Order: sequence, then C-alpha cells, then structure tokens
Amino acid sequence: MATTMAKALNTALADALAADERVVVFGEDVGQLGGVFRITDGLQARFGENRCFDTPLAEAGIVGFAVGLAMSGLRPVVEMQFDAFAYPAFEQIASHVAKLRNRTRGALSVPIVIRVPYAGGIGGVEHHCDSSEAYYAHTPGLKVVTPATVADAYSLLREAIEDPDPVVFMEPKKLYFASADAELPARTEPFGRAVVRRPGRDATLVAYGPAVPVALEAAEAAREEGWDLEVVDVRTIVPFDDATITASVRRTGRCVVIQEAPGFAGVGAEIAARVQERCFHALHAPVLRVAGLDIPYPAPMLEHTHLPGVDRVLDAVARLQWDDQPDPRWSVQGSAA
Amino acid sequence: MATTMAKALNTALADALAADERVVVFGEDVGQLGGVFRITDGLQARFGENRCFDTPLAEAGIVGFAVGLAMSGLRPVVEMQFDAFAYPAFEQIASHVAKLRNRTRGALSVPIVIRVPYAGGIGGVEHHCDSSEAYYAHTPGLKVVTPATVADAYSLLREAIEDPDPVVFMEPKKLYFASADAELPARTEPFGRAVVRRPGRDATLVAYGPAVPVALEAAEAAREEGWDLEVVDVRTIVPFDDATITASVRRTGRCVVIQEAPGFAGVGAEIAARVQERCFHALHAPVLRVAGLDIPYPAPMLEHTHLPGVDRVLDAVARLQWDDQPDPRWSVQGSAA
Amino acid sequence: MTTTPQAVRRASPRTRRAATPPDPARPLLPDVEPVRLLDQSGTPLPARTDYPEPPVEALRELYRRMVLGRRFDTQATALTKQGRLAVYPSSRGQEACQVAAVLAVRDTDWVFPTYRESMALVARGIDPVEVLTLLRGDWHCGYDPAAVRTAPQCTPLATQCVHAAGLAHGEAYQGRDTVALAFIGDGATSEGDFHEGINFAAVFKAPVVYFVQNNRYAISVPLSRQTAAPSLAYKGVGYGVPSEQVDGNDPVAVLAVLTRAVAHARAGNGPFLVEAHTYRMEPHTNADDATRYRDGAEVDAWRDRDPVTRLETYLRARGVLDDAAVADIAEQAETYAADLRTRMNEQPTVDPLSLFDHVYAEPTPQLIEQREQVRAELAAARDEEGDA
Amino acid sequence: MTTTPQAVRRASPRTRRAATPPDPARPLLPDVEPVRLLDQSGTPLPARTDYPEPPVEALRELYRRMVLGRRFDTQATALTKQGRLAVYPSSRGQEACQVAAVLAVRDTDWVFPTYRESMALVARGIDPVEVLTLLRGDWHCGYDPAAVRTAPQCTPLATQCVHAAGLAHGEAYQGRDTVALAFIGDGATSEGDFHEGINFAAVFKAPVVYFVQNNRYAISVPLSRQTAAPSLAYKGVGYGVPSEQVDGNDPVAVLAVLTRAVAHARAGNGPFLVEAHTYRMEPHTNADDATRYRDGAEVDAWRDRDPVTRLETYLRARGVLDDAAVADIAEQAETYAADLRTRMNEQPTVDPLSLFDHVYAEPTPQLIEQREQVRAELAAARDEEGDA
Ligand SMILES: Cc1ncc(C[n+]2csc(CCOP(=O)(O)OP(=O)(O)O)c2C)c(N)n1
Ligand SMILES: Cc1ncc(C[n+]2csc(CCOP(=O)(O)OP(=O)(O)O)c2C)c(N)n1
Ligand SMILES: [Mg+2]
Ligand SMILES: [Mg+2]
Repeated sequence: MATTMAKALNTALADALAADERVVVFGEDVGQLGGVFRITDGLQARFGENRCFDTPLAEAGIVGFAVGLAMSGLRPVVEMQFDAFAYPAFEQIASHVAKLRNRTRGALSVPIVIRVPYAGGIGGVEHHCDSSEAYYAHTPGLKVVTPATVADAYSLLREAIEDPDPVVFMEPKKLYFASADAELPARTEPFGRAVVRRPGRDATLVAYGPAVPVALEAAEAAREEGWDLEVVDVRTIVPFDDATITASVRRTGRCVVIQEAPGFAGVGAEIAARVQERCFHALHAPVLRVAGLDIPYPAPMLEHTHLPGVDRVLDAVARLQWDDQPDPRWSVQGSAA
Repeated sequence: MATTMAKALNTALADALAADERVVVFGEDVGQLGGVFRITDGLQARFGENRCFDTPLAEAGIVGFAVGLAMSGLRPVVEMQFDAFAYPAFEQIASHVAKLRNRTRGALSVPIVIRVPYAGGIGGVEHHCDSSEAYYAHTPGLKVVTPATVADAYSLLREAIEDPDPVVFMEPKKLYFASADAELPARTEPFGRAVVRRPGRDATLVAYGPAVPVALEAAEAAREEGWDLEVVDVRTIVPFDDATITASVRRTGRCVVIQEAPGFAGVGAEIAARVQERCFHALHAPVLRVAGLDIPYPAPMLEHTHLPGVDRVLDAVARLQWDDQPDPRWSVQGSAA
Repeated sequence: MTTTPQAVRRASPRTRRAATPPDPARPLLPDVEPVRLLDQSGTPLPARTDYPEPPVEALRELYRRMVLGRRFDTQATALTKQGRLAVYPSSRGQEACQVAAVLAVRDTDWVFPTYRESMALVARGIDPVEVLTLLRGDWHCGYDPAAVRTAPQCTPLATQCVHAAGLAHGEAYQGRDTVALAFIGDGATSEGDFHEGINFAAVFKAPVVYFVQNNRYAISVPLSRQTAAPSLAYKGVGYGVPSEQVDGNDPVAVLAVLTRAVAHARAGNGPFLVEAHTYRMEPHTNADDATRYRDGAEVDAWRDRDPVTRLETYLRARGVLDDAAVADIAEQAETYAADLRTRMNEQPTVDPLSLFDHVYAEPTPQLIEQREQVRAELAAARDEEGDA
Repeated sequence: MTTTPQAVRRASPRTRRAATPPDPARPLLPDVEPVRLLDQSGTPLPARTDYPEPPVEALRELYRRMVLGRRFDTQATALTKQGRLAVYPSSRGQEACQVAAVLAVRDTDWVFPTYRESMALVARGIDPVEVLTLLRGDWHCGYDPAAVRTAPQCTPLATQCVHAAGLAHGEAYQGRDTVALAFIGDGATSEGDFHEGINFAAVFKAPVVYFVQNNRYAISVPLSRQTAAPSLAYKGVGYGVPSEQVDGNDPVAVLAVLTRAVAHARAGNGPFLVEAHTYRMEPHTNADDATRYRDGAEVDAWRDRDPVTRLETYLRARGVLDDAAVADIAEQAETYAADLRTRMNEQPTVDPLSLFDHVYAEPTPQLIEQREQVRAELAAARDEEGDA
C-alpha cells in the first residue's frame, strides 16, 4: 500500500509511543500543530499533552531537557525544526548527549533520538537546507542514521527509539512526501547494515539519504551508456558497514561516493578514504566523490546548480578511467590554479 | 633567538594591535589575567581596556558580539578558552560568521579571528582537549588554520588578522611552551601553502598542528628501519594546498595522513580522499590514516593510548605494502567483525 | 502569566520590609499595565508626562507609512499565491510596531530585523523588491546592509540580539552616536542568544533598543509555553536594563515609548527593553494553517483593535486628517503596490557561477576547481540545447 | 550594580502609579538586602517569620560537615601539590553554601554540581576518592551518578541547568516528588543555558532549585563584567520564578533559605532561584594566580566573614557546642583526611582497552577494529619489555 516517508515516520512515532510508556515526543510546534512537516500529526490528540508537547523555543534547552528526562528513565524523541536550527544545541549534543555514557562508565545512558529534517531540494530559504550529518558523524558517542526509503524511515526510527544510545536521526526533507509501497509496521535491516538497492557489475555508487534516489536514477540513465552500476544505500553512517560496501567495490572495481553536503571533510570523504584503504588492489580507478559544492547552501533559484544531480554523477562515472587514462582534471597545475 | 609559540602568538597580537587601530582582542579572562594560557599577557596594560577586554561568560555572545563589531568596521580577535567551550558559539559561527559575506553578496564581511586552543597531550580533564577542526573545515565560508612551528604561529596569526575573511585559528595547546629559534616579526609562507618540513624519498607523512612534531619524530625513527620519509605540514586546512601534497606523494608513491582528532569523518579523511583521487596511478599502496581513536577524549591517564604516537605512525608506514601484499587487517571478515 | 499561589502567601512579609531600603528594581521594572495613549476606539487617554505624545506631523507620516505598509503586505501575500515568492511571513496587524519602530530611529542608526520585518524595512525606505529578494529566492539578502544601515533579515532566532550589541558598542567605540534597534519575537526571547545579547549590551552600556513584538504565538506555540513571567518586559531588570510594555496596536503609544527608549540609549544610558503586546492576523507564513492552533473568535477580537483604523480615527478627530488626505494616501498605496507587482513579475536572472564569488573575498583553489567544473557543465548543457 | 541616572529620573512617575494595580513582580522579587540570620560575628539577628531558624541538631550537623568539608578541601589542595591530582578547584570560604545546600535536600533528590562542588559532594556522603577521580585523571566521573542521585560534576558552564529542569520534570511526570538542586556560579549565569534551563523549569513548573554561588569572580573576571543587574537574584522575575538573595557566609541563613526553596519546589510551585553572596578564598584552581586580579585587602576582608568560625561562635553561644565537641569533630576531620591521603597515595590502574567499553552500549565494528589494533600494540610493547 502506498505511503509517504512522512506518514511512515508519523506511524513509527505513534507505534513507539503506544509500545513504550517511557517514550515522550517534544520540540517546537510538534504538539497541536503536528510539526511544520506534520511528522507528529495527531500524536498529542492521541497520547495526551504529557507524551507529546511543545517546549519553549530553545534548541539547547530542548536537547538538554531531553538529557535530564533520559536520566529520569524516559526515552525522549525530540524534533529540531530544521537542520541549521539544531546548531544552538551543538554543545549539549557534543559535550553531553555524545559523552554521558562514556563519562560515567555506562552508569548513565542517554537513549535520546534527535530528529533532524535536513538537506535541500525543496526551494527553502537560507538556513533551512543544511546537510549537517558530518558534524554528528565526527562526534564519537552518537549514532547517525538517515533513511532513503519509506520502509527504512519506519524501521530505522523504531530501532533508533529502542536503541540504548543517542541517535541523530537525519530525515531527508525532499523525500518526506515521496511515496512508495510499504507495509507498516515494517522491519528492515538493522543498524550497521548498508543495503544494495540495485545490483550492478561495472561500478559501485555509494549514497545515503537524499542522494540515494539520485544514485538510482543515475544508474538507470547509465544503462543507456552501457554501464551496469550497483547502488549501495549506507543507511547508518555510524555504525558504518564496511563489509557490504567493501564487498561491492571489490566486485566492481570502481566506486563513486555521492552526498549532498559540501564535499570538504564530509562523510563522503570518510567513505572514499575507507574504500581505498580496504579495496586498493581491486580498484581500477580512484574512488571519486560527487558532493555539494563547498559553498553555503544557495538560494532556491540556484540550488539545482549546487545539488549533485544525475549528470554530475554520470560525469564522475565517465571519469572512472575505463580507458585507463589518468584524470586530466587533477594535473598538479590544475589543482594549484 | 629561542621563543615559545605562546610568546610568538602574544607578540603577533601586540604587533597587530599596534599596527591597526581597528583590531580589538576580547574573550574570557584575556584582560587583566592575560588569558589562562597567557597568550594575551600584557595587552590590556599596553593597549588599554578598550582594545583588550574581558566579556560576560558566554561564547555565543562573544562571537556574535564580534560579528556586530566587525559590521561597525572593527577587526575582532576573540579567544575561546578551550576547544569544547567554542561549541556554544557553533550557531553564530556556522550560520553567521561563515555565511554573512555570501548572504550579502560581499556587502558585509566578517574579518574575525576566532582563536581556539585545541587538542590534547597536556593531561587536561574532560572537555579541555577536543580536536574540533573538522567541524569548522566542513563549514564553507570559514578559513581554518593551525600552526605547528613558532614562526608560523606568529606569521599565520598576523595574516589571519589581516585576512578579509573569518579565520578559525586553531592553536595546539601542547605546543604552546615548546620553544624554537625564531626571529620575530617573522613572515612565513602565506595561507594556502603547505610546507615540506623534511624531505624524503620513500613515503609522505601529511600532518598538521599537534601531529607535525609526531610526524617528524617518526621520520627520524624510520631512518633506523631504512625508510626515508618526507613530512608535509598542511598549515592551512582551508584553503587547502593540493599542489604541494600531490607533488610529494607522486614522488614518493606512498602516503600516511596523521591527525589527533578522532578519525571518522575528520580532516584526515578529506586529505586521504583527495590524495588518492589525484595520485591514484602513482600510489603503490592505499593512503593510510593514523588518527585519534573514535572515542571521546580520554582522561589524562589514558590519553597516551588515544593519541597517535610515533609507534602507531611507524606501524602504518610498515603497512604501506613494501612487499606488495594486501593489508590483512582489512579482509572483509575483519571489518565485519 | 499569573503569579504562583505561594507567591501570594509570600507577599505579606515582603511588603512589611518593602519600604526600607529603596528597591533598586523599581526604576527598571515596566509599568504594570502596558502604556496606552489611545483607547481601542482611538479616543485619546489622559496625557502622560513620561510619554509625551509625538508631534502631529510624525503621527500623520506614521499613518501614511502604515497604510502603505499594509498594502505592501497584502501585495506580498498575493505574490506568494501567484508563486512569485517562495514564502511570505505577513505582519498584518502589527503595522503600529513595524512602522513606529523604524520612525523612532534615524537613517544613520542600525536596524536588526527578523524575517517578520519586511513591512518595517519598506517603511524604512528600502526598495521592496530588494526586501523580497530573500523570499523570491534569487539570492539571500537583496539589499546592501551597509548602505541602508540594516542587517540582513535574521532567521536564526535571537542571534541578531548579540550582533546589535556588538554593532552598537563598535559604533560608540568609534565615537559615533548610532543606536541599534533589534527586533525580536516573543518566542525567540526563549533562546539563549536573547539572554546573551541583552546582557552584553547592558554590561557594555551599548546603545541598543530591544523591541519585542509579542504577538502571542511562535508559529503555533502560545506565549504560555514561552514564559511564566508576568510579561516579557519583566526580563529587563535581571540585566539591569530598564523596560516598558506598550499596547502594540496603539501606534501613538508605540512611537512615544520607542522614541523615549531610543533617546535613553543615545544618551549613553545603555540598552532599553520594550515589549509591545500585539497580534499577527495572518498565519505564521502562507505555508502555515493557523486554524490548527487558534480559533476565529480570538482573531476577531483583535480585528477590533486594528492599529490603522485606530490611528485614522484619532487623526480625523484631531482634524489633521480628512477624506482627501485618506484618499490620497490610499492612492499612493495602490501606486506603490502596482509598481511592486510589475517589477516582481519580471523573472530575475541569476548567474550560477556567481555562487562562487562571495564565499570568500577570493575563491580558494578548491572553489576555482569547482567553478571550472560547473562552467564546463553549463557549456555542455548549452551545446545540447544547441543540438536540440 | 547601581541604577542608571535616568532610572532615578523615571522613579517619580512610576511611584505615582505604583499602587494601582498590584505589581505582579513584587512576590517574585528578592529582598533588597540578602537574608542574614547571624551577623558577621556570629551573633543572632532578629528572627524572621519567613525564614525560621533550622533545628539545632541540623545546625550542629551543618557545622560538623563544614569542618570535615574544609579539611577535605585543604587535603585535596595538598594532594595537588604532591602531584596526585591534575588540578583542584577549591571552595574554601564557600563552606556554608557547599554544605548547607546538600543538607537542604534528601538522598532521593538529585544534585547537579559543577567542578567547584567537590566539597558539597563529600558532604553529601559520596566517597571522596570517587569524587576526586575526575581530577586524579584515571576516568571522568568516579562515582555512580544513578546510585548517589548526583550528576557528574559539570564543566561546560550552565549546561547542567537544563538537565536539572529535565530531570525534575521527568521525575514529576513519573509521580515521584524528587527535587533537583542545580549549582551554578555567578559567571555561568551569563551563558544562554542558564536562561534556557530556568525558563524550561518555570514553564513546566519543574521542581528545581537554582542555587547561584556568587563568589564575585569567574576566574579573573569580576561580577561587574557579568551583569549590570542590582543582583543576580533579580533574574528570577523575568521567568516568573520567585527568588531570594542570602548572605552566603551565614550558614544558618543559607540553610534556612534553601530549606524554604526546596519546600517551595517540592510542593509543586515550580522552580526557585537563590543567590548566595560569598567569596572564594583560594585561587580559581591551583593553576591560577589570583594575585593577578584581586588584592590581599579584599581577601582579608572576607577572611573576617569566615562561615565556619561564624557558626561555631553561634553554636557555642547557644551552648550546644563545647570544646569537647569541637575537638571531637576536629579529630573526625583529621581521620577523614588521613584516610583520604592513604587511599589517594595508591596509584590507580586503568585498563587502556576499557576506553572502548562505554562509547556505546555495544562497540561499533569500527571501535572493535581499533580495539584490536590497540590490543596488538600493547602485546607488542609487553614483548619488547620481555626482551629487554
Ligand atoms: C534557532 C531557530 N529555531 C527555530 C526556527 C524556526 N522558526 C522560525 S520562526 C519561528 C517562530 C518564532 O516566533 P516568534 O519569535 O514569536 O516570532 P514571530 O514569528 O511570532 O514574529 C520558529 C520556531 C528558527 N528560525 N531559528
Ligand atoms: C562553556 C564554558 N566556557 C568556559 C569555560 C572555562 N571556565 C571554567 S570555570 C570558568 C569560570 C566560571 O566562573 P563562575 O561561573 O563564577 O564559577 P566559579 O568558578 O566562580 O565557581 C570558566 C570561564 C567552561 N568550563 N565552560
Ligand atoms: Mg510571536
Ligand atoms: Mg564565580
């Protein structure tokens, strides 16, 4: 039956609230309004003001409040209204949420889920389209998860809420209202498992979140150019699934990593570094990256130039040295320009 | 004449205050106390309470105040007392300092220097030893600079204060009181230039900030094992010098990247990814990384286990497939464990 | 908004000692009732020595700009429906605050607006097309902030409060008597940056007026979820900042109170906090559905407090505004709106390569590399079109 | 700390209307003078109906723990000199606050301490060696926070204010009458998290007592750089939170005021803000040089207000403490210190591989890989030693 990712997330929250008394959902406008993306729609009406409520408008407050609630034995699920609006909470996330278990030798844990609607492609104005996953992925103690399918949205969110550790749950805004057939409640592969979304022989496209549909589209388009591309959906950035990705690249011998975030020191850099460390002798070409430009997220009319699209992915695939010629773009002169 | 990095930084601030009326220095305890590391020692006495002053204890406030001062035409240099204590300012840094020029098509600029004493090796308690450079390096609009020598400390800080763009100036705490011969005022290579600190033929060690002395020590030790290692000091993470590093690796054919920060999605991942993209056909082995463990910074008694030391670097060099055997550690089974 | 039971219990021992010594809080606290100079119908209330009524010319200009401002606002909403704007946050109902605030400061002062202040910015004289650039989506800030002494409209809530403190201190430091006017909403006062900003301003005695438009909602969240204080103006005393609350739908009172607050700041007495009680008649933005969180009766009650009618009634009663003048101003408003409509109907062109121009003063080697790649992509795309 | 000139000017029109209607701020404001029940010499002041004196047994126990606490503090400082501790922030001079605070709450309540509260934690009964683990450096938090209902000592300033609000709300939500006691320093009140924490507590009526130890300095920065408010307690009204200020070197008053604050919170009235005026006699930590920012005369003046002597004088005068009791308590303190010394002289052992145990409930594949690498390194190192 056809469902949207937004609906799957909403159902996951409802099922979690129903399944576990300790679960509470809060943030800005998540109560009566049901969230600006309606992900919490109907939850307050169904579960009451104690289980799903609005807070004062302060993100460090929301996350720090969740830390205290978790210490009292609850399982808070908080919504950051948009990616860039989680930045005020950065200290609470990096210095407390991520570290509390470790600081206390496991005596305290912080099973919090921080939901972050992220990335662009929705014509949003500034500060509403950041891809902030790398900040969290680089912070030990956090798990970082991002669904690309409707079923994963449900399953990964349920698992995140059940997880004993804090999870930053990154929701690709542009996929909220994309719908697909999914029987809910669905349980898909657990945390730590990447999934091959499309098998292929010639090269591996590694992507996550909003980049997965782009990768699949590119793989389709590539068939006309005679390339049979495999697409791997990372799903959980932390913990990371080396096994699946390494196996794929060892088979195909070529790899392009796709992410929407600016490329420099992003998660794609980590993936590229890991893949070449582990698959060096299998690689016929360097691991290439297709990422957002290293610029602040552009205004709506220019976002298509910024976003890694099918053409940019195909250009990268074309550069995978099928003819064993080194990539001219990276002559030393070129890069020193 | 022998000088410490702390003294070089102090002199750079004094010279900048003397050279330019618009420069103001502020933060927590930077006034009468001269900073907890004494980097601003004597500045208030010499330049007055208007040019070097203490603020209320609030980092978002300090950085946001600097934004306003910059809008009025001043050139603020602010001190974050320790790495982790810059996190409260993250929103001001990521959403304003980094973006203001771009948002206004260059009509406004924010020539702020944010000084961040960072990294460990000083037996500091929790929250005092984070390596936070990747958070800034992944944020377009910021320049990120980190000196490893006394002369660079002076020169890069002067250049940072003169730069028209915001600079996050990362100061390796453990090097503050290491002294070296340096004639001040010194001007070294400009932003965007990496420097070969030690020439070598067999492999390239790429490092920055606190990892540079480790790399040099490792290169010394490697001679006994018969390896002639080149050491490149990155110096400015943003902008990044592809030319120097690419040229070195193309010569040596092997590369190890060293950073103190946790490895996952750190700056070292970016460097490894770039090097293999650009030097693929010259590489005899994968680009390896030696980094901090993916854990919260440990308590003093355990920090030596966390920090990338000479032995760990030499182990990595030994794995550079001198005998062309693939690295067993990365059998698929191993990484799936 | 009400005091706790225990608080009442505590009252007696307090009052017992209240007299001795003088309470340092008293001069910093707001009036218990919001300052009001016109009643709801527009009839003048007894004059106040502390808030003298502004000159009639100022009030007429206030009325004129409120009418133009409202027309601008309805035009912007219309443009959104036509898909000319990505989104628009209306300030209909808040005209008294939006316009009186910018009339209370000089062109040489600095204004720190939020996304809500489009009306205030056009009332300040900024080109409406430049104001709407952000919402049309061809770039972020459409006007030159340095030229119009107005910061880009701020979306990250409350962050502008700290910038205003820094700007004001920097100007004073350089010997200029600039005042910074920082707009902020009721919800945003819950953010840490409001606290840090007003505290920096107070400690450095920076000339900033913090102007809280308390329109009772933060999107869907009512004021009761933002504070348990008697009113937001009571936050001032905790920073040593004098504060006042005002009827935000009484244009005369808003202008009088802000005029005094600006004079206080310019005279070197440090920041001043003003809370205006008002109401947003439209949804948060066109994308919002206000019926989900507030009922029509509440909205209707506020319609009766309409600030434009209120001022018009008063000025007519004083005999300084007649049908002719009203008609003339209405016509100015139509012309203004028509002109805006025409100009907004032109499709703006933006060069994709300009994305690389302002990230830094000079693009980094990495950006140059990326720019060349995009340039090549665009060329390739043009060729394909050529072929087609 | 003084009111602005203009503020005085404003006073008259204010007072003119001050009577009507009742000021909602009044019951939330602190007394103009800090509450004091003993004068500086330890002589009792007139009794107060609002702050009844605590029972004598409580005061004797307060005295005993203050003596032990001070001895613990001097011992910890000594251990630092011997290199047994990486660093130690002394709270000498703040004994009344440190000890009275933990006596005012129950074992079942939760305490949120900062790095400054080591003395408070041992006074709460936590093993001093576990308290000092953080500063000895073998791990971060040495005690089990869940077992002793005490959060890890918090270094990121003011962040604990929000945790306390959440914990208190969560406990109430689960039907428990737990109160959260959050310690914070004067400097940290400038952080946004203080604002957000107390505001969350107020809006959710969470049972939290925010206890500000205003020791007049944030490392080297004097209070005048933190606030322009008459006093920090005046911040409460802006959140609708009743507040009080107290002489922080008057142990009887601190216990009386905090006892009432805790009762207020436990009764369901929401948070309470208490500011204690006190002084840190030692440098910020042993690593600090206080002579750089304050002169001996100031320190001497505070020495005359010593809280321990003050309470001892009072209890002796009341005839509930004699030489024998004093000597006995002094001996208990010596035994306590001697025991601590011995135990701290044992070199703790920490397994490097434990670094991977608590990052997550289960280590990730990446951590397992890194653990194996470290395990191999350690084995290799052992072999080398073997060979040597
Ligand atoms: C830091 C931050 N968090 C959240 C948001 C999303 N947001 C935009 S407007 C708004 C409500 C603001 O309410 P208020 O301050 O009362 O101003 P109003 O919109 O009523 O004028 C929210 C939550 C934001 N822009 N910035
Ligand atoms: C967010 C943050 N910024 C800076 C610091 C560094 N720091 C530690 S203690 C301190 C002074 C705190 O003063 P105060 O709040 O008055 O407490 P006190 O030390 O006087 O007890 C500072 C600046 C910190 N720990 N956390
Ligand atoms: Mg509002
Ligand atoms: Mg203090």
